[in-house]
Amino acid sequence: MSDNLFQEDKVSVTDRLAAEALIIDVDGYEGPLDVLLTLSRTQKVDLRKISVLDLARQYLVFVEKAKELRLELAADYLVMAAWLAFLKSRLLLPPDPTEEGPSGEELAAHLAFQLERLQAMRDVAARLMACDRLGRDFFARGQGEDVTRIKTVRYTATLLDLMQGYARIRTRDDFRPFVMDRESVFTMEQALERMRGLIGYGGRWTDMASYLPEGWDNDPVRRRSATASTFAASLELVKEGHLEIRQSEVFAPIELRKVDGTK
Amino acid sequence: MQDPEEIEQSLFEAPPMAEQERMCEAVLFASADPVSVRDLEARLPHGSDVPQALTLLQKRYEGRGVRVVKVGDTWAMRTAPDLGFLMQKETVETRKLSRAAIETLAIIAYHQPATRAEIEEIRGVSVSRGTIDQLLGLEWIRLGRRKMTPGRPVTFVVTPVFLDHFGLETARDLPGLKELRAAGLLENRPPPGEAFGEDADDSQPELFEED
Amino acid sequence: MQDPEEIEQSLFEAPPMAEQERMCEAVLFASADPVSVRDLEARLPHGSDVPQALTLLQKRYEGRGVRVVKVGDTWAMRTAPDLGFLMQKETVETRKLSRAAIETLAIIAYHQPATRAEIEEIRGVSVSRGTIDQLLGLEWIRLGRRKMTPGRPVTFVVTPVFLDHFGLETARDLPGLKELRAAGLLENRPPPGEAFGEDADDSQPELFEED
Repeated sequence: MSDNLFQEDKVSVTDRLAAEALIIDVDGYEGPLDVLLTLSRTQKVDLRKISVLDLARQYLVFVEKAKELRLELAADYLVMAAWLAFLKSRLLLPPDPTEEGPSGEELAAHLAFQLERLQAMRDVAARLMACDRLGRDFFARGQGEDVTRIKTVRYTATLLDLMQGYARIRTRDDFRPFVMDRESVFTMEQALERMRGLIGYGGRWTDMASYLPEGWDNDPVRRRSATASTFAASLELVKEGHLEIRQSEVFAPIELRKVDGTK
Repeated sequence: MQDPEEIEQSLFEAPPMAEQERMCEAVLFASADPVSVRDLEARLPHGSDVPQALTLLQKRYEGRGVRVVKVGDTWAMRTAPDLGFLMQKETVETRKLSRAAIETLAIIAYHQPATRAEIEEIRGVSVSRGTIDQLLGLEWIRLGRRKMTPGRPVTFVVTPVFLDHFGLETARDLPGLKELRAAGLLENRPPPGEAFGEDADDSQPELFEED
Repeated sequence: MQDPEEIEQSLFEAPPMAEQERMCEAVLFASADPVSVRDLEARLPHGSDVPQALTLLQKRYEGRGVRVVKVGDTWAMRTAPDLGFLMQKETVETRKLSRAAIETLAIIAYHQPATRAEIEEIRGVSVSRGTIDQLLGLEWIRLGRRKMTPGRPVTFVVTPVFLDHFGLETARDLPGLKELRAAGLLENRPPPGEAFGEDADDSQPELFEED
């Protein structure tokens, strides 16, 4: 690896081997944290005493190797790689007192905590699944009671039925062909057409707001759209030499005037 | 009973009689059908004396709320006949609620108080009288306050019985559509860029957000 | 225990304790699902002391092939776990849960009430479609109270069906819970330097709330 970008890391053969072993089955991992946890096992120490710096290095080797092998890595693997590279630099460089934010040690400690917690949850999950379980290790009464005296029908439904039922109704309408809802959009073409018709009467400086179409000024959404398109249409008319436009100061009303003696 | 000495001596000794008895007890309890002696012998460790274990077990349950009875060539456990009256509630048949009823119930739960017209508008079909009656009968919904709109229509709300059945503390704990979608509970996804039922009205304004 | 003399004197006397005990026995025996104390009280004659009857009954079944167990607020009869090997015929093949589903279940059980964001934070991946769905379908989890944090996210908690399935009396009996808590691994520790929005304040006190 002469073109190794990470020259400062003397990447060990074991790291390479570990990374390659991991890469063979990228799909088998449930995300970057899972990969980190697996990598951390190669350090063979208590998770609380793990070297996060080593771990970051191992992970970066993993990502780099995966790229070399042109394996598809999900975006979150790359995000984690970027973050670990950042963490690594924080851990290696002396702390900069002017720099804001948590120290490298704090970040490393949190990562170690996350790994330890994930491992702990996996351990208890396994213990939970190994519990004596109904229908496997212990059993409920197997026989239906033979006394049939009163037969009442009890209707039942689960929460899942309820939520799925609701979702079903509320998403039924979502499958119409895709169209933009345009009722609240006043297009520039519409504005231009309207302005051309009105501009003949604009001999004096007039607030642009007065050119807005009727019924488009009370709803904020419609007002925005109409204002934007009317402004754009005005600029177009200025370019064509039909209009003059001015604004006395920032946020002041924009005023329009017809250009006399149209060419 | 076998001589304990003898049991000790055999290579695969049968468990003690008390243990055999509790084995029979567990099998009889868990089996869906009465169990034959031969079947018990096949399940229990080799060398077990099933008839004797059953006799002891039967004796142990004498006068209890449960009895060990012989049914033809098979054995079973039954509740004592004199306590049958306690079991009256036991014989309930459960049936799934119809789709119409579930949807109606869901709309009431999510939109309460909801009028019949509102339910019909959301479902897109009319709500049959029987559906409402069934939900009222189950005590999952009840009448709420009348709406202060023309005609003052009655409204429906869900009941504590409903919350209890569905394991909810309040109807507000039901996930909204966004959450349902996020949890993967929606069977379908809307086309990209398309607004979703509930959020349809606020997606456009977000494009031109007021500040 | 009530004095028998006293019982004799009252107008609608409750049956003797031994009789109450066998009544509880019969009802628990007949019912495959756990039965609540309230339900037992509704079935037994007025004036019965169900909790005491259950305690006596539980003692009576100690060491037998069948046990009387407490599941949350309910009671049930179950075969002794050490005899599971006899019951191959009764074993129901349950669909294998995926690793994601098992871990999600464990996180909900140990961190409950747990939001989706918390599950994702701990596992480091998003909760896949169908996982929550599957656990809800098994009725091992249900919706808890919404969190009093921005966005008021829905939460998940485990159910009595979960407790019954795993043979736990309460969620406090989860294996390894104490060790995890002592090691600080159930804390919601914010990433350093980040204002912890979602759940810094109230997650611990809510853990394993009594209902």
